[in-house]
Amino acid sequence: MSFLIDNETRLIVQGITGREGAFHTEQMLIYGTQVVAGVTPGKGGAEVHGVPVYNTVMEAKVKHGANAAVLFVPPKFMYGAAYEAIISGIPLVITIAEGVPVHDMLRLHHLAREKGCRLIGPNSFGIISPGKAKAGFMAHRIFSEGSVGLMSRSATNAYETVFLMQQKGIGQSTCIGVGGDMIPGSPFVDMLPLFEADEQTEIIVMIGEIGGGEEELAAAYISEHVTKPVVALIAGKNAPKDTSMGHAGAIVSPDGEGSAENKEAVLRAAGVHIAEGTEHLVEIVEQLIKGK
Amino acid sequence: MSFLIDNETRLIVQGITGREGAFHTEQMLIYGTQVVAGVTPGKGGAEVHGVPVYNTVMEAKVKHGANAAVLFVPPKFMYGAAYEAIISGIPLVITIAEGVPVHDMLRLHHLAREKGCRLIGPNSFGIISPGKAKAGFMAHRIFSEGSVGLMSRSATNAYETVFLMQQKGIGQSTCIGVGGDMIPGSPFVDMLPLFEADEQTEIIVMIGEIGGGEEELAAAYISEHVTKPVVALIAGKNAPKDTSMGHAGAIVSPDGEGSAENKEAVLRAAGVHIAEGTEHLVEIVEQLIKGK
Amino acid sequence: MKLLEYKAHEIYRRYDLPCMNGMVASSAEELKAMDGRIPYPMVLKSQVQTGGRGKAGGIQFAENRKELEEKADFLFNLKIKDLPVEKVFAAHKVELTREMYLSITLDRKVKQAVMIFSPEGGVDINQIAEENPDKLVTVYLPPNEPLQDFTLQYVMDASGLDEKYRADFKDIAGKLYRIFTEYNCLLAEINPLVVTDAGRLLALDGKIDIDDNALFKHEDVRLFRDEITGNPLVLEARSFDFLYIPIQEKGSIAVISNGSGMIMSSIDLISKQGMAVTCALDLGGGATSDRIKEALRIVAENPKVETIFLNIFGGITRCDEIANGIMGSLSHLQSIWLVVRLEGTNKEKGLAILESASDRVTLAAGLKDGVSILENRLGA
Amino acid sequence: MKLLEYKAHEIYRRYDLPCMNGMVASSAEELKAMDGRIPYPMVLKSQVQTGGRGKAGGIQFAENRKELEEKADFLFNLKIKDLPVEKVFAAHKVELTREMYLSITLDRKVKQAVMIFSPEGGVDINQIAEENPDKLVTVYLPPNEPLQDFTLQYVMDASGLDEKYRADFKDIAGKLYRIFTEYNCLLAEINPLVVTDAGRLLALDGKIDIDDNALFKHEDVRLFRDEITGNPLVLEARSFDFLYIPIQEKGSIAVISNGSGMIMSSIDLISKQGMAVTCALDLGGGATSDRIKEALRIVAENPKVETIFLNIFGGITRCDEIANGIMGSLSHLQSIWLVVRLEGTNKEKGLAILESASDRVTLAAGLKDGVSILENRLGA
Repeated sequence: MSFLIDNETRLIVQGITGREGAFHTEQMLIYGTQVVAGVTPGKGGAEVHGVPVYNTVMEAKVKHGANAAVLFVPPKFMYGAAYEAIISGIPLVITIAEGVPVHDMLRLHHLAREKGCRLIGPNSFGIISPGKAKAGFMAHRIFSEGSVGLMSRSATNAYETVFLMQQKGIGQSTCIGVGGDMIPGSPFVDMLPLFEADEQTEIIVMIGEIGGGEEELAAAYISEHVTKPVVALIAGKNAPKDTSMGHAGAIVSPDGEGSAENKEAVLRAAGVHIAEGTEHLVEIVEQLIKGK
Repeated sequence: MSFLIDNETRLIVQGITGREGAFHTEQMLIYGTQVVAGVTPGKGGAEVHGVPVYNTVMEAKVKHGANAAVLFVPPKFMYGAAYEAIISGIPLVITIAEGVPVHDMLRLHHLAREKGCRLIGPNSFGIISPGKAKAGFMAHRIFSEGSVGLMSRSATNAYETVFLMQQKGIGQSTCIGVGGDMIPGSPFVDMLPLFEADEQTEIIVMIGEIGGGEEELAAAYISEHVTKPVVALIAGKNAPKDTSMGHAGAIVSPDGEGSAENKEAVLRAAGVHIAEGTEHLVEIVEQLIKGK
Repeated sequence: MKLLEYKAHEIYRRYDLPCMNGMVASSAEELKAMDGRIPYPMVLKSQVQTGGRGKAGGIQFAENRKELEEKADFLFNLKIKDLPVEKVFAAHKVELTREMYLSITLDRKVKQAVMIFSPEGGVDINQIAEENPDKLVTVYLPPNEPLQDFTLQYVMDASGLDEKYRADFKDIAGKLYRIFTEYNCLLAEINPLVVTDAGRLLALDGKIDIDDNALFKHEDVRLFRDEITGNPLVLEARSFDFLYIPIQEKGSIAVISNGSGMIMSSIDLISKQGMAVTCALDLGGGATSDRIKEALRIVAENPKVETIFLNIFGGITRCDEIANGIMGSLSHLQSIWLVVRLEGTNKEKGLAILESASDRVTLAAGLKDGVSILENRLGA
Repeated sequence: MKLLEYKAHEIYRRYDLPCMNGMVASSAEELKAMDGRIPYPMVLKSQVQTGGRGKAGGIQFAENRKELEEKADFLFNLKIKDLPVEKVFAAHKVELTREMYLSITLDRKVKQAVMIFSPEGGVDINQIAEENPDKLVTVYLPPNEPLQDFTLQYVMDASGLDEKYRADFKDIAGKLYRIFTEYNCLLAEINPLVVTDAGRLLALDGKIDIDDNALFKHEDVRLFRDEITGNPLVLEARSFDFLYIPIQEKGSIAVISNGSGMIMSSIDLISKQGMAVTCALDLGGGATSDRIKEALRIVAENPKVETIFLNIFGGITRCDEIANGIMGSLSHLQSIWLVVRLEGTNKEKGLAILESASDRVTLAAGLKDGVSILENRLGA
């Protein structure tokens, strides 16, 4: 089993006629993903790698029964494209763009929830269920089918981790780029119940970083609801601190929230294994697998 | 057990300083409902039957931990009052007003769902859990605690039914006025899972009427998910047909939908007992109770 | 509140939605006076609250003054399904090359507005919908969100609308949506939406149904409703915030109650016993003795009414108020027999008051008992 | 993008939000020229991207021309936490009777904007928040909904704000909210919000932090950002859409990678081994050989950089492009040593190209290997 996407997923690519959109459409098709249609306003009627292009998400959805969308559109236009996908009733929307305005994401984060849509990203590498399907731009060669469920704020750290797993013959169930921007569509805590429920997933890997409170929220959920072992890495211990401004931040967030120390402490208290780096992370995963 | 409201419910009354609001606040207090605050914009600081009045729902909520609101406001102002309650995070909002503009309800119906609020009504007598609490204007003397869960589009038909039950010594678990207007906040189908899950409820009574498709939606749900016996009455068999206009209605709704014949047929097919009138309805309920 | 075509056109013009630029006449003389003001050929359309006017001869054309005068006399003497023609909408006849269909209505089940478009329309739209449903594009309009360009784009793409009509379509659909929301419509339908000989889209007919509960927002339409309400008792009741409902021609029973549910139940039970209700009146909540008097008076003005079944089950309503209202009305209701069922606050007080009423008032112990009393007196 | 006070005031004025009506000077001469243009007494406020300017003497007052000239010379020779004062905001001094606090910021965890108000404010607001949290009213602003009257009403009622300030408060809070949303702010804070001796509310200081990702919507602010960016390498990198990040004064290692996650992981691992990174550069996605050349050139312009760790793990990035970029840069990087880790498409091609590179390029098999190589050369 895998979740969110698999061989049955009927994916549309928004921004399919762009350079990145076209390239990754081909990559996704090669990987076996059912890319049923593309959407680029004004380019309806075209074809990209044999995939028909429409002006609107609704037409792609009605004509092809699409049930997921991946967006290869620049950050400026991401709001409009995601809004259209959500409003058109696509239940899974994956956004790749990096540097989407925070206020755009504030709106979309809530809109998606309210309309019953799972919004993944932005600044996400996408989702891959190795051996079944991928929706995103990840280099799929390093992924293989297995029992580790992975979610990461960073694409490069996820690659590094999967690459090291590959060298040790450890495969993945589903890998999700929750995205590195300030406001994710679906943070870690939204993904945890899916990994917990997924039969294929035996170990959950969470690659976080400093800033925000997503790891803290995840820790609270894990201690209450997650029975599977969780291994976490918090990147950015030695990154320069953002010089904060004004007093509102201190009023809204308690002391230390967002720091690597705090994140590691609350995760550890929730029973999560803390890794020092990617290499260490994969070592822990290996031991957990052997220990079974 | 009862649901939606009980002795723990911390109710606010919007429009508490109006004639109806003040009168029914007293009635609800007499019945034992915890009316913790009232809200009337511009009347903050006043008191009604010992209940403090605020200008905003938010203040009433923050100061008194309110978790339900009942609205005694005229139909023109119902949108604004319900909007405030929903946006302020009140999870249960009961609206009494009759004749609320349909477009207002179109907006509120979806807004409530999206914000995680149960909106009951409009044109509802409210909710009563006999012996525990009531939020609304029903004449509570005829209600008594028991095992029949009742929901009704019409207040008067619900009274008639409960009155007849009283004469036979049959009590109710929870009675809900889903409301008689065109677009209910929460139609029958939203209430069915609550009655099904409620331990106190052994028989479900549904009093519908001609028009709309709520009874049809309920029938579909009942046949899939409801194990308790359901008794239904459809009022309005002999009401004059509304002369429809244009073609759009016929395109959107299949033939016969909304007629008493259609509603009774689909309900019967779903295993629901169909009553000819209130008297007959109570007879069926009595037999079901005896048959246990 | 279903608007007549000419009133819909008034609203279209207010939104600059391309439509027939016509005028309405309330008499044959007014219609004849259109000569010189509207160029020939002219189309003359009867304004009646019913369908099928075309087949009934309610739409006529005039090529010249003589024909205009003949047709004016003809139309203002015409009855369509028993309704006399009281208004005729006259306009310069539009030469059209094609008919389309566009509407926005409400899907009560889904609780969303829905836009329906077909590049083929006209009187056969229902047939098209049945036989070639693919010709119709139906799209739900998301609640609490403005109308989106991508929604109209979808409608145009999915319907294969010719490029040359798209600018007009977007304009008209956008305006129709504004009318739908701003006028609180249950239906806004343009059928046919025609292509004129100049290749432009134009609304040739218009059906607009406005939510009665929202009329307080639209004074112009509210006044128009009173103007076209044929039944004076409906109007009279409305002025007291009562709802008067004509039911059947043949009956002699009137039902008065304090809620539409109880009215329906009463009518259902009476009908089931083979009797006929001619009209009903819904008091709404909180009736006082004065209001009861007015309600009885209005119902009694219907000459068919011989028996009134007053069925009150109030949460709020006080039975002594009702009883006093009845007592105060009896002298004006000489030939009418009343069956009264009272339940609610102060029931005993009310019943005590009614004990001294004339023998034209019979008390019922409940709904079913009331219907039995009616049956004993009137039934077969 | 944190705006300096005078820039925040510019935005306030654009929204007609009552604030100090001052002017900014970029030199002592410009400041002295305020004489006659701004009435005395004058307040002179240093504009620096750091806190604590008050304690450092960065805020001065002038009662007359002589004082203005003295203070002008003083301020433009002042350093606040190592930052030279390059701009001074001058305004007529406001006589105030009371200080309040108002801000709108973003709660990342809840993912909503939040308004915070306290009828007592000023420099002690954090202390008030800790010791008397009840004095602060915090209210979440619902997403995708406009600011509501009832929300401001709640803030005023719950804070017990005096009736006489309410009209001003509503005006200012509404405008601050518009600024917050229209300028894509992460923070819009007025502290203190003062009551003047005339009893009116006025923003005496302003902190506005604008989302860098939304600067494309605000050309004026984008230009301002470049103007106040002290580090020329940050600016230079920005012009290529790279992110240049100064890290530590003492280090000699630069990290270049194609993603902030990998940059953080690299720095973490290097730091853990006791070495120091002085700067990092994030290439973003899809680096070509030309862009690699520019990235290497910019980093090498930092005179502290002796070693560059180029750590690439690309989904898209082609390793041969990277390798060609390195080869083309070597002649310009005479004194710099490179550790290169390549992973991704065309890795073998890339490695083959680098085989012929000088011995100043060392290949690493992975992140950990790269750090080991650095350690062997630089470590204790």
